[in-house]
Amino acid sequence: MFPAAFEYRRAQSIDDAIAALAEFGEDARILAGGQSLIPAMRYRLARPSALVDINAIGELGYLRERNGFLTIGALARDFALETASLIRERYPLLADTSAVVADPVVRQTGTVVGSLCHNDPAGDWPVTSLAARAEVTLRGPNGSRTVAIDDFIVDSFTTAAGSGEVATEVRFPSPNARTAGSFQKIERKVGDFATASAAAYLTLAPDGTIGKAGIAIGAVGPTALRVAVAETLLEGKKPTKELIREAAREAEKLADPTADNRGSVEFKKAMAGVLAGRAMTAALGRLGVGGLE
Amino acid sequence: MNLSWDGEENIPAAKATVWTFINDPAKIAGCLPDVESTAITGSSSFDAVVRVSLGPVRGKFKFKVSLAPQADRNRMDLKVSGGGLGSVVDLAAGADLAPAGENATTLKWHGDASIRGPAATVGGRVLDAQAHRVIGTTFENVKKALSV
Amino acid sequence: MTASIGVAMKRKEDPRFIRGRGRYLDDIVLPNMLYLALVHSPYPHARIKSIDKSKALALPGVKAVITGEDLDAAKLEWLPTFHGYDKQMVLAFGKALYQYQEVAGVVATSREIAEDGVELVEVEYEPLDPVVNPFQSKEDKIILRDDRESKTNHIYHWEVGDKEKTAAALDSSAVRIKERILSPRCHPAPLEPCGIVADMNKATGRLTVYMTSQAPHVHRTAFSLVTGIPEDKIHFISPDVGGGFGNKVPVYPGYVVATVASVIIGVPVKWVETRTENLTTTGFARDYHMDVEIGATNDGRVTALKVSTTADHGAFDAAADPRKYPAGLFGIVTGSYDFPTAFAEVDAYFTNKAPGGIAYRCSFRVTEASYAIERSMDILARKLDMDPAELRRRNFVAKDKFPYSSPLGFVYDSGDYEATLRKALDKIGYDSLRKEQAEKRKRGELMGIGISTFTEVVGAGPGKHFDILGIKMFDSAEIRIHPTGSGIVRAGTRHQGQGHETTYAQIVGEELGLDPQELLVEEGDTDTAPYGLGTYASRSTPVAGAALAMAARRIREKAKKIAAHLMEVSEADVEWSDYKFNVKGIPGKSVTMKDVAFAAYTNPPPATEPGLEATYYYDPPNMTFPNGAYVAVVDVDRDTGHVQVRRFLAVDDCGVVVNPMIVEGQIHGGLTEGFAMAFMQQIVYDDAGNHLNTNFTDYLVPTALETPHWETDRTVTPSPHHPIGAKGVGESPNVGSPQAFVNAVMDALAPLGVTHLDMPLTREKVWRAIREAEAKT
Amino acid sequence: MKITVTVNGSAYTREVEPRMLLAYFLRDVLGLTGTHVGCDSSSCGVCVVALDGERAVKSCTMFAVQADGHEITTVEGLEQAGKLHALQQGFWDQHGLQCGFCTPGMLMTSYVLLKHRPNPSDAEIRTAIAGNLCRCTGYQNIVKAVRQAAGELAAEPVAAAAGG
Repeated sequence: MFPAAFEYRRAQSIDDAIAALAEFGEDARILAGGQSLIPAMRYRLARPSALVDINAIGELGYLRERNGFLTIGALARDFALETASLIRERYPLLADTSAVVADPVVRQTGTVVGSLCHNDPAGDWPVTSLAARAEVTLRGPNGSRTVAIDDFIVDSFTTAAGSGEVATEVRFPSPNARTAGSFQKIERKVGDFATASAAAYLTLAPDGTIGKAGIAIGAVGPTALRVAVAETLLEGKKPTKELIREAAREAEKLADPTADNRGSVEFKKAMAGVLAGRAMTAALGRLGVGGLE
Repeated sequence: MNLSWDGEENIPAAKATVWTFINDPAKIAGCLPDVESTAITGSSSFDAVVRVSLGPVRGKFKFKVSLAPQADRNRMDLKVSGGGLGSVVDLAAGADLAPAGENATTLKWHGDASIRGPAATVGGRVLDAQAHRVIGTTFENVKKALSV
Repeated sequence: MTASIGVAMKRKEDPRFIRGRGRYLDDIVLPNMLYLALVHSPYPHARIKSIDKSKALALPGVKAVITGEDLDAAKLEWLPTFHGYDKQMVLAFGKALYQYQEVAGVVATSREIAEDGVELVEVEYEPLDPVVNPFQSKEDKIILRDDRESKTNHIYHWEVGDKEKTAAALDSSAVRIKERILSPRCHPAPLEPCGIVADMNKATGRLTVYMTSQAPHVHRTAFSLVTGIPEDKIHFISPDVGGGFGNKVPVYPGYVVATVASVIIGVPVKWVETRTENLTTTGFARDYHMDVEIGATNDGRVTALKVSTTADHGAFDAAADPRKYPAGLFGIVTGSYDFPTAFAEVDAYFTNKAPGGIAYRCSFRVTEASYAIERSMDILARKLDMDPAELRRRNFVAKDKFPYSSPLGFVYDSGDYEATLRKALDKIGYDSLRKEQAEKRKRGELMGIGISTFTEVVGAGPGKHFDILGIKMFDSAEIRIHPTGSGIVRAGTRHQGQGHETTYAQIVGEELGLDPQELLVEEGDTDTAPYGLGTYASRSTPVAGAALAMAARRIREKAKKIAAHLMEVSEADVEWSDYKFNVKGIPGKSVTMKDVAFAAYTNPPPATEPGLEATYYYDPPNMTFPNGAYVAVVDVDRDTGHVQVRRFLAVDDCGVVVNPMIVEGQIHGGLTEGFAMAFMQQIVYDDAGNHLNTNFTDYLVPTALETPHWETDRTVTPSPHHPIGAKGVGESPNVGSPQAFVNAVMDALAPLGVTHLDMPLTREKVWRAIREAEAKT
Repeated sequence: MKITVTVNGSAYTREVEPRMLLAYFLRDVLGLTGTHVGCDSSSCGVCVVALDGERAVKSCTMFAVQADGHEITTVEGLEQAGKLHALQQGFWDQHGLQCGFCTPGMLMTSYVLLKHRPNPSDAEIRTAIAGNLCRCTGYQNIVKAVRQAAGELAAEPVAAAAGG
């Protein structure tokens, strides 16, 4: 199957890309990894009038840790995170996620920022980004702005990015020694979208209670969902099996999936709960808090 | 794939007013979001071309809409058939009106859609979101139109 | 020379494949070639009110748009189906009968423009209510096929065995089980899609057809019958085939439309299906709803078997079954067990689904039958509270009973079921696994062990019983030995990865004492290969393999004369041993086949025809009955329903093994497809008739990560009637394994009282069963 | 538009439509038919090639125009100076292929894997090839084949450099 015809422009810089978007109008799309866009174009579900290819903008491929953030450039591929020791050692939540996105070949081309911009309700990065409270930087004709992930995610396949804007990077707060996370996902097979997924990102207070909690679930609603009730439930409390069970129940309650080949509403809700629980337990495990009572 | 959605609008207008409004194809057509063109084809039917623009998806859906009022049950049934993007959409929506006091009416709506074709299997989640948005916004617009 | 058979010889076909130099259908590019793309019906059942070609024809690059009306005018609208019970539309004509049915074809100068053209063909449909399952079809409220005289959706009733005796035996049995068991609709989905390049040469009047074909000769005959072009004017070439598994046996509308286009326009036309077309329109497999009843004594001796099947054949009866066997070899359903009496019946129905019913990596309907009996034996074991291995042992056809006449009409050639099962249980450590399971159960953990001791029937088949389009199911071989002792071997089969280029050379090498490396094997070209029925139903080694051995023996007979002449002794004093001709009683006096080959051209005996070649058409006296004992060990996650296959052991008995490396490879592949069927792979239609698995994102083919590690072993019980004692193996693992997986999961869920779940055992299905069971307690 | 792509060491300049997929550029335009196409949804991996020797990419999910100025290695580029690449030898020795249709993609994915991980465990091999489907082998012999190749490349670093 072959895409409908389109115009192609290779941008040499971000400004170049912004100018091209302005020139081609709202039916133009940014081409980064293209691992969601190109298949959609082959089925002629997506038919952009023009593609603005940013792959030549070499400097966008960075993964850098600076002033309290890990910043991931628009061309950083999932594979880069999967293999970087910095990520494996300091950002296990991101390492988890990068290792289960799509399939291992697609991950060598797909980008983190592209996945966030695509904002598929079953995507993995939106879930992790909510849990870890990431921020997305957008640049447009009127300069650049940074948007908290909760505001960036607007609706299914819809983000706060304006049609003339380019998402240039996403940044994750750097964890302290008492912070860890985990991403859990059920997929029918490698390469499938999640049947359900969950991410937990927990910071322990010095007294051993949970200081800050980030809990999110995916593939069980119009977008990835923050389980705020579970977060407040956890914060300030000593982690126990029962506490995690309660928090997981909140995830199950909040989940509002549609039935499809991947499963019924009932099953997906239940899995959202199970996975949220497993994510919290795994995150605590990484903080040396195991064998909970 | 088969989809279904529900919604409710509380409209600050008497039931009779709302009823007359939703019986008029021209008025309903005017409430569709992102409409490119509409053509009234009868006392209770119209054609519409709606622009789809969601994430990677850009295109047009062509719909034939027919209204089937059931005055005795205070219910309006809409049959919507058409499609685009290599898929066929058959949608049956129903709106039940109930007076909510003097000058207010509750409009409870329900929609069942079947989406067929390759686009449906590849872009199922996109089409689901899009169809939900079209039908939801339509009834929101009915409310807006009657709120002034 | 040393032995060729039984040697793990590296494959002769691999050097081109590992270099990317295989030649598959889509690699063929001819001058001025045009491309075909197809328009499909979005409706499962709809009247076609009008088709407007004008916009498509107006698109620059579009050369033709072909509809069912055009084909009907040319008398090319209807295709015969293999067994001749039905005919099949090429393009939807009057009515579309299933979603994605081909409605029109657009021929253009590029692949892209052809698809642009497809978007511009405007078809007006009047949707009709669909019939989406055979039970609804039975009611005959909606009649699908107005083209047929009989106004019913019922296609045929077929039965075998003693109905009354079986009913009586069931009634008088102390123990009875009954279960409805589904063998779900699935699709072979080889990685290479189906395709064709049709090249009508108006100058020579000859049609050359390059096609993804498992049976090029049969396809040539079919094309001749349909088009009226004399068979000598049709040249079929089946290039390297990227997997078939039964998918590339039937003739599909795309083939016909491309051919018609080439005949009309006079240039080559290529059609390569999309993955969506492959999954939605080409031959599906199975979709058998089987009601199985078994009677037994209290000590677990089976007394009777009854199987009543409702079959969903889709919109046309395109099932690839021999004429006399509309339900294929389903009679193998008594399996490895000595049933005193049995009865099987199949009723087939039309539905608004794609046609098919092909033999997906199995002999005709054998996977269905084997699944039914092996699942049911486990259900019976549960009812008797008996170990499933013990129940099987008590009922096996005993070693000394072969050749064994089954109550449903087969004569099993050979087997030692007891020994094969024993080997499997010992090797996997059955007793300690049962101990481990008992302890896990105390802790509430779900661990299961599943057994399958299946018997397959392959190598169709005796010409007196089996034919396709009336052509007897023999197969053929031609061997030519060159003066210097190398040679060319041709057969009427067509491999799709089975390694014929290697194994056939080994068979001939063994028979003639020649080096397999110097025997070129050629298949798939109807101008050069002898007429054969093709490669499917595990028939290549049983039938073509036998033909090769027999042709080689013909050559040896003549060679013996030449050898005698060379050694100046009488033919009676010459014997063939140790891969050369020796003179009886005179050690060291011998000539090799190489010597003989040279003499055959340079110094033949007086009054002997020069040259050294032979052809043999082999009509097997019986089929072969490969069998095996498989054991699966699984662990089930209570929270998610996830099944982890911890171990899987396959002990196969496929008779004499030509190449153990290739046999093991075949078993790995078949087990993987069996695993896929058991856990992921299914074609589902919703109640509105929508096809829900239209590409690889929803039709789930396991990756290296889901696929378990396979353990294999074998026993060898040669087939007494096959020239080299081989039985065929490509399909055993696919036929034998699904029930081992399902039996293992049901065994794991036994403490919860779950007796049967239909494949595929998705997480949700298992999770739901666990939840419902827990809710009860 | 006009693009110049270096494939297996030779530069090719061609005029292509932006919508032409890299897989079809290699197959239909350059006649390098070792790279196959088996699906439309980026699922099967029979089209995998190496981009700049560093990334395994599904060439059915990349446009030819994106390869402008880049180096592509296809299965045809693995054999060097008449010597099979260790992976090709491994697939042959270990019966890592049957119908051969997935083989080029499997080889190229493994080729890139060994560049990043010269000595992968069986589990790492299975993970790395999970974006490539095979219907014939059940993967087990493919894992063996890659393991053999890793061993050979480790033994002779010269051969490791070969193959682009």
